This record gives sequence, C-alpha cells and structure tokens, in this order.
Amino acid sequence: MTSLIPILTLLVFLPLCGSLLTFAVRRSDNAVRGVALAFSLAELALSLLPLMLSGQKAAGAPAGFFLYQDAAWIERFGIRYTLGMDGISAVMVLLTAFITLIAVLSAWGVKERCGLFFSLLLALQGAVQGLFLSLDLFLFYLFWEAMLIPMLLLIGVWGTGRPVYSTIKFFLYTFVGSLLMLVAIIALYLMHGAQTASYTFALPELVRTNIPHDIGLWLFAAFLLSFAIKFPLFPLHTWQPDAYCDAPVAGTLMLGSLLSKTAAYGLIRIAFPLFPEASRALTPLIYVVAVLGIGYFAWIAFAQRDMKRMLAYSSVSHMGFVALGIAAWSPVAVSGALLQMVNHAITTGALFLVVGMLEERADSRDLSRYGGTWGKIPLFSFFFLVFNMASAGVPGLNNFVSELIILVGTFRVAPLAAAIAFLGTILTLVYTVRLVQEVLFGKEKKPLELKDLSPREAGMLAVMALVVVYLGVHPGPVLDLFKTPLEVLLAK
Amino acid sequence: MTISDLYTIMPIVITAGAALFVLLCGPMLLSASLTAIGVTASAAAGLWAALGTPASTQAVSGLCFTPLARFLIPVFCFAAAVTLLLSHSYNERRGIKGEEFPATVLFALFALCVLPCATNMLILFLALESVSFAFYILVSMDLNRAESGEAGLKYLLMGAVAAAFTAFGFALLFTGSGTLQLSGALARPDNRAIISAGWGVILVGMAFKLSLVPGHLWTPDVYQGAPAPVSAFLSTSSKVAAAALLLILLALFPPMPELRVPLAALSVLSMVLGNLAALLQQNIKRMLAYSSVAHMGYLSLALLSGSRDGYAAVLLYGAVYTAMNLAAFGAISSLSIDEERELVTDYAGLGFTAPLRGGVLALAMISLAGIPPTAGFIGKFFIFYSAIKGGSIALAIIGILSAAASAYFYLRVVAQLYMHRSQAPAPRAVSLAEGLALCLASAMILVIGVYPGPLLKAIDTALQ
Amino acid sequence: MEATLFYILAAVLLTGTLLAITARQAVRSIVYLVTSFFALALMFYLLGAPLIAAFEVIIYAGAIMVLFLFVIMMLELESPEKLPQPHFTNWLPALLLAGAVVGSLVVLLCSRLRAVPPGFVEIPVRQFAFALFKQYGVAVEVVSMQLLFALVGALYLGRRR
Amino acid sequence: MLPTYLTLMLLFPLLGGLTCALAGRKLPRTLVEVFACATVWGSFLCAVLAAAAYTAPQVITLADWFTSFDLSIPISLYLDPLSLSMTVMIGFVCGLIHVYSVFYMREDQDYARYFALLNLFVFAMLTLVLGETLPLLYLGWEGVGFCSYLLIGFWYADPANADAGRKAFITTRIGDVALMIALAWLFQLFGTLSVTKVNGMGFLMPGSVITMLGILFLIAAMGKSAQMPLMVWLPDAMAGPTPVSAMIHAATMVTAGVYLLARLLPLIGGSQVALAAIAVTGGLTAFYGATCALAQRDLKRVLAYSTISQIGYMMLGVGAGAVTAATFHLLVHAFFKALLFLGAGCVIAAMHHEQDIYKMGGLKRSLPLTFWSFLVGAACLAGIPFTGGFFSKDSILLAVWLKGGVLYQALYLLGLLTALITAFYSFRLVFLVFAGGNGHVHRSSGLTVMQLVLIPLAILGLFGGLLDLPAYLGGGYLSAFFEGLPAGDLLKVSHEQEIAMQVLAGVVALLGLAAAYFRYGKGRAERMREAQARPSALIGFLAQGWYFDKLYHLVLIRPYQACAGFFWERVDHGVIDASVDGLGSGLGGAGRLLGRWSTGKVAVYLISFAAGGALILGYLAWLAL
Amino acid sequence: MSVPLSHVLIVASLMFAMGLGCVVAWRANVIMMLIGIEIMLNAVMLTFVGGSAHWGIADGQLFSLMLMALTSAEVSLALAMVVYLHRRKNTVNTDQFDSMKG
Repeated sequence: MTSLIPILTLLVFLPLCGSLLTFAVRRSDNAVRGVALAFSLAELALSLLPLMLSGQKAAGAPAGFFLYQDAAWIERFGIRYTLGMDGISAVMVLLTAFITLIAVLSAWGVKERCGLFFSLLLALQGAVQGLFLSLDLFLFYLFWEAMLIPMLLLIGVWGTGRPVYSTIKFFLYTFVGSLLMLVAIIALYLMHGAQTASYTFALPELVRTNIPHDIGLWLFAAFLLSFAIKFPLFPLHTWQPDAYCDAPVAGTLMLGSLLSKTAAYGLIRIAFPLFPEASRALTPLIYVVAVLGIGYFAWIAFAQRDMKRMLAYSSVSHMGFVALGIAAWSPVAVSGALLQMVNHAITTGALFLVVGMLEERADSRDLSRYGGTWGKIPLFSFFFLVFNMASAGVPGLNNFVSELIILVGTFRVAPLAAAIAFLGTILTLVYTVRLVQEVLFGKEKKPLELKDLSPREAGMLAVMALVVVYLGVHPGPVLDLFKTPLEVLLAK
Repeated sequence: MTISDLYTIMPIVITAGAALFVLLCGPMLLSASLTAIGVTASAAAGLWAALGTPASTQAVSGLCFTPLARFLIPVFCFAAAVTLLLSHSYNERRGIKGEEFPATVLFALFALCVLPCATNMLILFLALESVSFAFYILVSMDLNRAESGEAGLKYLLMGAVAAAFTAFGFALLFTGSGTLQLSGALARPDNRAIISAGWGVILVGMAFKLSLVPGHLWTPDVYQGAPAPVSAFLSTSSKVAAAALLLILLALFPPMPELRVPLAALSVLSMVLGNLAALLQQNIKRMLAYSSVAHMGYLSLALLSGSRDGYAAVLLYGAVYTAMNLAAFGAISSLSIDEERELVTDYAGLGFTAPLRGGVLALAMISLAGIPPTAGFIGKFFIFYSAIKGGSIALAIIGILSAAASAYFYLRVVAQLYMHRSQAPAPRAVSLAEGLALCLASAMILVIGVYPGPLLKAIDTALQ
Repeated sequence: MEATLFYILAAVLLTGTLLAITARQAVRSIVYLVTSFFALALMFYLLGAPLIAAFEVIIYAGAIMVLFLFVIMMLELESPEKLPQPHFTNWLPALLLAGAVVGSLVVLLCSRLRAVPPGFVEIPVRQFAFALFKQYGVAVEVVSMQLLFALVGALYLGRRR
Repeated sequence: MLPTYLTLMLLFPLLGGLTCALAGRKLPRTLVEVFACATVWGSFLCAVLAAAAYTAPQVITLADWFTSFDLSIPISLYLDPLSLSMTVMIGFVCGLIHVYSVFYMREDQDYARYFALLNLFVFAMLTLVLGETLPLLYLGWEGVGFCSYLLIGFWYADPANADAGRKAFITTRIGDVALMIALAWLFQLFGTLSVTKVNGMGFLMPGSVITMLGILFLIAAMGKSAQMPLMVWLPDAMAGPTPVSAMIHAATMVTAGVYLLARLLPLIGGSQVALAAIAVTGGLTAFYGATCALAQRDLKRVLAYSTISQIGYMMLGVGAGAVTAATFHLLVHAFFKALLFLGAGCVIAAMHHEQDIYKMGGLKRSLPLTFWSFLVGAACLAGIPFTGGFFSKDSILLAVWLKGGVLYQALYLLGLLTALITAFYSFRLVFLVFAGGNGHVHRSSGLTVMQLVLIPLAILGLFGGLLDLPAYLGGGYLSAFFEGLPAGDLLKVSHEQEIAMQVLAGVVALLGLAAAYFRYGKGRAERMREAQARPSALIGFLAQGWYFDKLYHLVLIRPYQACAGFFWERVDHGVIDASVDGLGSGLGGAGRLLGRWSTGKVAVYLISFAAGGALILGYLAWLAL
Repeated sequence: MSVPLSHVLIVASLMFAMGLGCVVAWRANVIMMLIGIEIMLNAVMLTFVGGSAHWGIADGQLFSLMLMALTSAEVSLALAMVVYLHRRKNTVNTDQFDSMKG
C-alpha cells in the first residue's frame, strides 16, 4: 500500500492543492470554508493513516522510518526530494493536521478576503508538513523558509494592533537566523562532499560527516541561532509577543502551536544529531537560556494586562521546558520534550483560542475589562479553566506528564538546571491563576454583552479538551511512537 | 562564410534586421505592429539561439556562436521581448511616440547578442559600448519628463568616462599580451604588471556597468528618471552583459590573485551599501536601484571565487535577476498612471485592487529577498554556495547578513500592497501585452525556484 | 632623431592638453586641443600608424572639434563670464585623482618591463586594410549600426515637442 | 476482589464528579445531590469491603499511565494499613460532609459545580492515599489542591474569596515543586518511583542525600499541611463554604503532608537530621498555630489555626518516628475537627453567616445538639482526659519524649505548653459562643439534619481513643494493625512512665480548661467589652498570625510584582527590544547617510568613481612595488 | 624607433589622467567634460598605437580607428543631449541637474 500511494507527497501537497482551490473559489465565502474544511479534514484523515504502519520499515529508508520516498530533484547539487516518516514526524504531522483543522474552524468568522485567508492557512500547513517530513537538508530549509510568507501575510493582512510592524519584525528575526543556517548547511555539505566525494544534502549521510571541533561549534551555533529564534529562546524572543498579539486567532494558533515546534523539531532531528560534540559543548548555554526563559517569561507574563500578550509570554515560558529536555539529550528527556511539544501545541493553542473567543465577544483583550464570566458564560468558563489548569501543569491533564518526564529525564543529566526550571512552575501558576481569577472570578467591572459558546466553538474546544485529558491520562501511544526514532537518533 | 555560418549567427542577423526594418518602415506602420514585430523578432532570435547547436569555430570572422551565447542570447531576448511588451501601453500613456523606441530596443538586443559571440576584444568592447549607447538613448526617451533627460545626461557622462576606462584597460591588455583574440591563455609572465594594470582599469569600468560601489551612484538617478520599461531592461540586460564580459575575460586570463582584494572590496561595499541605502528609501525605483547595487555585489562575490561553480552561479544569478527585475519593473510600469507611482506608499492596497500586478510585484519582491520557493532563493543559494566553496566565508557571511537586512525593504513593499488601505482610485485594467509579460516573468521566477535542474544543466553546458 | 622628435611631440601634446583643460574659454580650449591632437597625429605617424594619424587629423581635429565649436557657438557659451570657472576646490580632487592614477599607472607600467621588446615595427597599410576587412569586418558593421543610432538618438532629442 | 473494590472506590467519586461537572446543570437538583452523596458513600462502602477483605499489604497495578524508556509509571495502588485506615476515614468523613452540604448549600444556585468539585476532591484524595507510584500520588496531591483552590473561591464573586483560593494554590505549589524535584531525584537515584521499592532502598544512599530528600519532602508537606513557614494560606482558606473547610481544610487534604511523610518514613527515617527537621517544624507550627488561635475573633479562623497547630503535632509525631501515633492523631483529629467545623457551620448558618465569636453567645439553649457536639469536639481538641484527642495527642508526646535527646525533650516541653494553650483557646471558643445569654438564631429544617450529622462524628471523636488505647489499657488496635509497617519500631515503654505522662498531659489540659473558664466563662461580659477596644500589641501580633502575611507581602509579593513590571518594561522592552529596534534604526540611519552620497550632482558621482579607480590602481601598484 | 614602450605608455597615462582631471574639475560646463572624455580616449588610442607598433600587428590600430568612430558617435549624441537640455534648463552646469537625489 505504501508503495502504491505516495502518502508522504500527498500529505505535503494535499494542503497546497487545497490552498489553490480555496483561492480559486474565493468569490464565495461559503465555498471557501467548505473547501478549506474538507481539505483539512482529509489531511487529518490522511495523517492518521500512517499510524497503522508504525513499526514497519520502508524499503530503502534509514533506520526507524516506516514511510519513505525519494526522488532526484536538483541533481547538480545532489539535492533530492526525500521524505520520510518515523514516529516523531508521524506525531508532528498529525499534530499539524489537527491544529490546522482547529485553525480553519476558528477562522470561520473571517469575513474579509476569506478566500485568501484560508488559502494561506492551507499553504502554511503544507509547508509545515513538508518540514516535518523532509529528510533532505535543502528541502528542509526550503520548507523552513517557505513557511514565512503565508505567516507574514496572515499576520500582516488580518492582524490587529500594529500588524505590519509585528509581522516584519517576526519575519526579519527568523530570516536572519535562517540565512545563517543556510551558510552552515552549505558549509556542512561542502565538508561532507570533500570527505566522501559524494555531494549530498541527505540527512542520514550528513550525520556521518567528520567535523573538526571548532568548525562544528560555529556551524552548530548557526543552526542553534536559527532554531532559537523561532523557538524562541531567551534573548531572541522580542518578536514573539508582538507577533502573537497582533496575529489573527488562527494565525496565532499556527504560530504558537506549530511554528515554534518546527524549531524544536529541527533541533532534535537536525542540529543535535549533526553536531554531537558541538551540541555537548554548547549544552550549558542552552540550559541557561532555557531555565532563564522559563522563569523570566513566566515572571513577565504576570505583569501583562493584555491577555494575548500574557499567553504569548506563557507560551515561550513553556517552550523553555522543551529546550531543557532537548538540551539534556537523554532518551527520557527528549521524549518528554517531544511530548511537551504536542501538549504545548494543544494547550497553548486552546488558550489562544478561548482568549480569541472572548475578544470576539467583548472586543477587548484587557484583563481588567473582564470579571465574573463564570456566572454569565459557564461553558466558556469551564473550558477556559480546563486549559489554564493544563497549562499550569495540573496532573491528569496533558502538560503535567510531559513536564514530569522532562524533569525526570533532565534531572539525571543536569539536576541543578532541572530543579531551577521546575521552580519556575510556581511562577507559571502565579500568572495562570491571575488570568483565571481576573476573567472568571470577581464581579464584572463593566457590564458586557457576552454570549456563551456556539456549537461550533463548543465542539472545537470540547475536542481539544478531550485531547488534553487523553494525553494527560494515557499518553502511552504517543510515547511509544517516539521510542524507536529516539533510539536511532540518540544512538550516535 | 557560408549560409550555414550565417544560420549559426542568425539571432544577430534577425535582431539587426528587425531593428533596421522597424526604423525604416516605422513611419508607415502602427505602433502596435512595431511592437509586435519587435517581440516576434526577439522571440525568434531567442528560440533560434536556444535550439541551435553551438559551434566550436568562428562562423564569421570575429563571431562565434559559443555555448555561452546559446545560454545568454535567450535571456537577453526574453528581457527585450518583455520590455517591448511592457513599453507599448506605457509609451502610449506617456506620449512617447515613434519607431525610435522599439528600434533602439532591438538595436540594444542586437548588441547584446553580439557580445557573447565575440571572439576578440574589439568586438566585445564595441558590443558592450553599443549596449550602453542604446541605453543612453532609451533612458532619455521620455521627452515629457525633465528627469528622463537628466538621467540620460548623467548616464551618458558616467558611461563615457567608464567607456574610456574600459578602453584603456583593453589597450593595456593588448599592449601586455600582444593580441586581441579571445582564445588561448594570453598573459606573458613578464608583462604581468601591465596586464594587471589593464585588469584594474577594466574592473573600474565594469564597476560602473555593474553599478558596484563606488561606481554605483548613477544607478538610482537613472532608474528613477528612465521610463519604467527601460529601467527593467537596463537593470537586467546591461548588467548581465557586463558580467558576461567579465566572465569571458576571466576565463581567458590565468587567475589574477591580485584582483581578489579589489573585487572583494567592490563586492562587500556593494552588498552592504546597497542594502543599507535601500532600507529607508521611499522611492520604489531608487529602492530597486540600490537593491540592484546589492545584487550585483552578490554576483561579484560569485565571480570572486574564480571557480567553475562561481561562474555558473554568475550566469544563474544573471538569469534569475533578469526575471525578478523584469517582473518588478514590469509591475511598476504597468501600475503607473499618468505619472509614475514613485513612492512605496503609492502602492498601498494595490495587492487587492490590482491583483495580478500586485501579486507579481509581491512575488518579485519575495524573490529579490531570496525566499523560497522563488528563483531568488536558488540564485542566492548558488551564489553563497560558490562563495563558501571558494573559501570566502567571511564575505559570504557579510553578504548573508546584508541580505537578511534587505528583506526589510522588500517586505515593506509587500506590506504596502497587502496590509494598507488604498486611498487612490483603482488603477486601469491591465493590458493584454502587459499581462503576458508579467505572467512570463513570474512564471520564470516560480519555475526556476521550484525546478532549477534544466537551467543548471544549460548553464553547465554554457560554461564548457 | 626619431626619439628626440617623439619627446618633443610628447611635450607639445601634454602642454597643449594642459592648456586646453585649464583654458578659461571653451573656444580657446578647443584650439589648444586641436594643437595637441596634431602633435598626437604626428606621434601616431612616428609609431608607424600613418593611417590613424591621418584619421586623427581628419576626424578629430577636423570633424569632432568643429562639432564642439559649433555647439559652443550655438549655445552662446563663448564668453567666459557667462560660465562659472572651476574653483580651486574643484581642481584639488581632480589633481589628487589624476596624480594618483598617473602614479600608480607609472609604477605598474614601468616596473617589470625588463624583457627586451620586439621593438617598434611599422605596419603597412596593406596589413591594416587586410585586418580591417578580413578580420574585423563585423566590428565595422557594429560601429556602423552605432553611428546610425547615434543619428537616430540625436534626431529624436532634437525633435521639437 | 480487592482490585475491584479499590477501582470502584476511585471510580465512584470520579464518575460522580465528572457527571456533575458536565451534566450537573441540566439535571434536577435533587438528583445531583443524591448522586453526589451516593457516589461518596459507595466509595466508603468499597473502602469498608476492602478493609474486610484485607489481609496483607498489596500492590495492585491497574493500568499503565505512561512509559518512556526506563521511566515507567503504572497506575498502581498500594493498600497497607496506613492507606486502608485513611481511605476508610476519608470515605466516612466525606460521606457525612456531603450529606451535610446538601443542606448547608441549599440556597446556593451553583450546586452542580459544588458537588462536582466535592466529588472530584474525594477522588483525588483517595488517589493520593492509594497511589503506589509517586507520580500517581502527586496526581492526587495536585488534584486536591486544585479542588481546594476552586472550593475556597467557591463564592467567586467576592474577590477576597478568590484571592484566598489563589493564595492557597500558589503557596501549596511551592511545596509541590519540592515534591516534584524530590521525585526526579529519587528516580535518578533508584530508577523507580514506586513508593514500596523506594522505601526499601533508602539504605543504599548516603545520609546526606537522604537528608536532602527528607527536606524536600518536608517542604512538600509544609505546603500541603500548612506548616511553618508555608502556613499562611490556611486561615484565609476559611473563605470557602464551611463544609469545605471541614472536609478539605481540616479532615483530609491538609493531613496529606503528614501522610506523605509517614508513607516515606522508611526512606527518610534513615536520616536523623531530616527527622529532626520534621519534628522541629511540627513543634514550632503546633506552638504557632495555638498562639494564633488564642487571639482570633472569627470562629472559623480559630479552628483553622487550631488545625495548623494539630497538624504540627502530627508532624512532630512523624519527626519522632512515631507513624502510628501520628496516624492515630490524624484519624481522631479528622473526626473531631470535622465535627468542630460542621458544628461551626451550624452556628454560622444559624447566625446568618455571622462569624465573629464576640457577637455570638447563648447558643447553648437555642442549639443544644450543636452545643453538645461542639463541646465534645472542643474537649477532644483540648485533650481532656479520655477523649479521643487525649489519647492520640498523648501518644505523640510520649513518642517525642521517648525519642530522647535535648532537642526532642525541648520539643516535648513545647508540645506540652502548646497543649495548655490549646485547651485554653478551645474552651474560650466554647464559652464565647455557647455560654451567656440567649442568642437569637435562625432555624430551618436543614439545620436539624445538619445537626444530626454531628452525632456520629461526636461519637467517633469521643471514643476515638479506643482505636489505639495505651498499652496499660490493653493496647491499641491501630498499633497492632500498623505493626507490619516498616518504620513502626518504637521503643517499648513501661506502663508507669506512660501513665505518668498521661496524667501530666491531662493536668495540663484541665489547667487550660480552668483558665478559660475563669477568663471567658466568668468574665465574659468584660471580655466582650474589651473586644470593642483596640487590641493590645500582643493580641494584634497573634491575631495577625505573627504578621507572617505582612512579612510575605513585603518581602515576596510586592517585590515580585514590582520585578515583573520592571522586567517587562525596563528589561524586555527597555533593553532587549529597544536594542533590536535601535539596531534597526541605526542601520536605517546608516543607509540614509549612504543614500545621501547620491547627491544628484554628476560631478560627485564622477569623483567617487574616479576615486574608486585610483584606489584600485593604487592597490595594484602597491602590490607591484 | 628607439623610444621604449614604457615611455609611450607614460605619455598616454599622463594624458589619460589629464582628461580625467578635466572631467572631474569642469563640473560647471558639460562641454568641457566632454572634451575631457575626448582627451582620455585619445590617450587610449595612443596606447593602442604604441602597443600595435610594439607587437607589429595592426589590431591595435584598428581598435583606435573604431574608437574614433565610437567617439564621434558618442560626441554627436552627447552634444545633441546638451543642446536638448540647454533648451530645457538654459544651463550647461551639471550641478544644476540634480532634481533626483537621495
């Protein structure tokens, strides 16, 4: 079956086709929504399909990959169109499909230039899927940058506040990093070519390159910089609150839930395996910025009055755990980091969604405008609370499991870093309960006309809440998927 | 000289014939048909060149249809055809009448076709000067705008001085090596100093042509003053021609290590200055001019590597840059109303009120910024690849960083197009010719961006 | 003897040029220039290029300079007071640049020319003509196209709106 | 059968909680109430059945929670005497309180939320008690915290209530983090997080590590059990409905810390330093709580401080290594403290939600049932001889004394002093609330049922001592039951010594009672007048809980808020972002400067161009020289 | 002739530099700038002729010839432009033509 249907190519190009089709029918808003929904559902179904194959091994694929596709592309440079799926990418692909579906649903109310909006959303999805699947470094880079344009427009055209400033800031930040990464990629390619006389960008090949220590350090630094910006890690984050705040809800969802994961994925899949020594050497640095980030962002989040900005800082703060887990680079820690990526995507995504709904209703993100919603819109408040508690790491919900795994995994390697990082969860709770309290509790400061969730909204949130709970009580299947690929990745 | 020899240089014959024909029969024909003749002729020449087989020996004494010509002539013809397509309605709006415009474009194309075919320096030089010459005329063609004439004067004065430098360089090369022929290794080791002086002087002349710092100062003025289609043509073909000249000469002489530093300095200065000066530039044409300075800086970075990869990168970048700038200036030309839309802010909201042209302009900007999946990315990748391979990693990093900064001003245009409300009335509808030209250019950007394989193969053949 | 003549001519040439570029009146400058071009033509002759020498006199001293004169007259620029003169501050960069260029060129052109040159050879007109029409025929065509378009351009610019 | 019982025991309240949470608003009120009570009683039934079926400690693995490489966390439960006795107690007390709540909350519209949280709490508490792996224990640990958070802030419309909930949640989180870190450390050390396995491997590690672990667990317990210095949240937590205070903040959740330490005593008992730290914390807290309770005016706050104080005793017991004594006191305390709170609830309900004890009085006649029950509770609390509290408190003090050493003896004396204060404030309460003239009360049918609930608790409190009578009275059931526990190795003591100690304790308690009588029973009117006046410095100090709240506000909260603003505006915006923006505008400015080079004058262009040429030629010439 | 080639080249360089100096200095008069360019080109021609004589081949002379033709074309166009601009702005001072800058 795998040989008959090019599932991986379909996974990448189905959204792109959807994007074109959506754009083609842009005259009718209903048609646009229908097409977008149909394609994102189809993508979700398609991304569930490979899970049945996990455990098998595809012909010609590197170890751990159960779906694989390879074709010549730009022969002059040995660039190939190589897609492969292992457990990690399977989960990421599924996550992408899921989040995009939610994003499509959340953007139901977009009125202005609806066609273009959904078209960009699907294009973005295609790029992200491609990134999670590509095994050729050049292809990876291509998708890495291709994500930028749809995102740029999503923020800039439909954003609020200072969208142009934010979007260009976002773009420039990520662009600077990724161009330096390009230099590193080329250098690596040339070194590998000089050593083996086979010029290729294939990741499994490049991993075997013998890199001198000091050069490796520079190259790794370039990769790290690029990923750290997208992550974002501590001093490179200032694009992030602006972009998150000013983006439309669906955009924030994609940005916060998926794009930051691409960076973590890049670190796990590319940077660390490629430069084992250099990454060891720079690990203390990553620990420091991760730990600093967890605490610092949580602390700043507390000072925010703008809910979205608070969530933006909260999002970076949580991503610090991912960085921590990756830096530890032990099987347990990395599997925790991967799970945390999934959990963060869903929890943060859901939080942005609920805040977006609130904003839609009362046209304000200012915390002090709200209060006492529990009595007025109980259903909304219920979900609001659930997702906030998930974010605060209440056990039984998803984030707890991954944070625990990260803690346990990291503690073995770097007890101090892990311990300090977990002190940060106190700060997390501080701003979370503040958010909950200011919105749900107390009395209304100003009478607001609030309507409770519509069936569409309730459905979205219910599904997300179910996932939150499911991953909190039974993350086993997901963790199992990570096992084989991590064994391969960490064997080196 | 036989008929078959003539066949091989047929593109040159076609373009020269078309230029003369247009000039002679111009007064009797409609301007639309003149444009049609011009486009047909350039398309024919381009196709002929693309499909013909390169010869190893001279067809006519002084001319030889080389593999390089086979690659470059279609590029030039493409640029000329697009320019002609664009210029028709532009000229009508501006009151640029007469057969002179298409004829001069064809003359420029003729000279451009001669350039890569030349087998000696004299023809090379003459071809290059003819190209400049045609552009002196084209730049000042718009008699209704004072800027056009002013730009023409500036270009002419600078160009003439540069031509003197170039000619002096050729003279020194000749004096040092004793031949004007472009075959075989020429330098006599004992005359190396003269040759290097000649090279230095030629480099200065080419710094003007490629608008490398400090010979770049004319660029913004001329791009601004010239009619937009002319800027499109000028910014692409004349640069590629100059780059090709350098390529031919570099291939001829053994590596000149002493040129490395000057070339590197030119390249770095251009990359940095071009990108910085464009950052806050309000006038879109001047912005593109500075961007062109920067892009030529990248191009000379590839030249610097002195390797086959570097030369291939130069050719690829030439082709890519042609497509990008044609699209950009094409959109600008097509969007201009009674007067040019000069300021970046004049483009507010046009992405939605004029979707095709706005889209093409945005695409061109994205490509110029070097973001995949556009041709600009492949071009930049190749440039920096060759630079790193050539060992100039520091330069590559400077270039990359300046390229990163450059994204700002390209995106500013995109932001204006899509993220600002338009106050101006909706622009007039796009004409068929313009639409065709824009679609051609953007198709090229996308195709090279996604599947550059065939083009790279063609370039490798061209460099044999 | 020839060498002496050459040096004398060189002196005339350079002096003439210097006077030409520093003249206060454009017309006078043209006259100095014609003088120095005559000297140049003689140098061409000495260097074995009689044909070029003749063309130099005919085309340069004859046609081009007259064209200049004609334009100067037409634009009524002959009187010096109508024109601003280059100031000392204008001459300073010019001097510096020219000095730098000459200095570096002299260093480059004289430094390693140690090998014995083949000497100066006179080229017969026959060889010249042969080369012109046999070897560089295409150049003639290109230049003729260029001249044609110079005409086109000049006419276009001269067109009354 | 045991696995089924245990599973059902957990599932009942979970099911109840989820049903109430998701569908409660749509269901009729009575159904929800009945359902909620039924699930908890079902759970209690299971606990009883499990107790009946219990033979020996047993680990029951139900399912896999998550596994990542060698980190494997099953959902497994551990039933041993400790957890068994806890589950029975929890089931019973919570069941009673559920019934009580039905009437207490009769007027509130948010019944669904209330019962959902109450049921979820029971689930979480049982998980905490039964969890065999530490993460599962932690699940319950955080779960109770979460429910407590929402229940304290149940009447969320008043920001003060929500603030109290928040305070509780955050303060206990500090302890939770310590627990998490300890957990990670344990895994690093032993490669497992199973309580039973970890307990068996403590001797493998050096003492210093065990000490550190012990301290971490102690911090965890401090948070949850409101021990010094993390005790500030408990008095505020009284903002919640009174049944909640009874259930969570008296009987069950707050004792979780004691339970945790008792559970892990085989591990941390290996370190004398850790034990001493626990004992000191307990002793100090006991004293602190008692002193604070002296000066409170709010009925529930008195009880809250007394809870802090009593849990301090339990900690002291654990610190002395006396798990049995600590558990004994835990159980008895659960009964009588729940009793006191529920009694207080009746009083409050009858007084139209008036909580100031100086505004009460004379309720002895109007609420006789409440009075008698409350009296029993107060007697237990005060340790009046032969009540349950007397025996349990005494066994702790005995264990401390027997532990020997200056530190423990000092702690014993402190404990004795605390007992005196305890007796005093307990009866102060009784006298102020119930004695004196007629009090006007508001009667309702609900109140009757509520008072009925007090009876079983009163009986249990009064005769709780039977659970573990001293050896000279025939020995205790509980001690025998706990004998199998790994750390139950108490020194044997002679009956005479034991009797002497108990007499001493009894005398102290009676002294306290007498003092209270003389101060509040006789001079009641005088005290009432005094209460109108400005309190003295000492009273203020005690009433404010030794100003710990103010201190924390000054030292932690204010700086925290200020720093948050500072980091955001000065550091994040002012330095990091501004430097990036500055770089951007700097580049733009440089570009503008470079653009000015294009002056428009062609001569400048030519000069630049020629200068470039001259430079290149000059460089080449320099090379050639 | 016994003049060393380098002397010819030096004369040519001097002349070239003078022409360059003229172009740079006479910013006030386009026509003088054009004259400067002519001087530069004549220097180039001298170099070519010298080289031609040195190697004994006609190519250099040919180049000179073509340069002459090119120069005349250039001059005619340039002068036409000067006339055209003078008509528009009534000046030959290049500094006046600075409507575009920045």
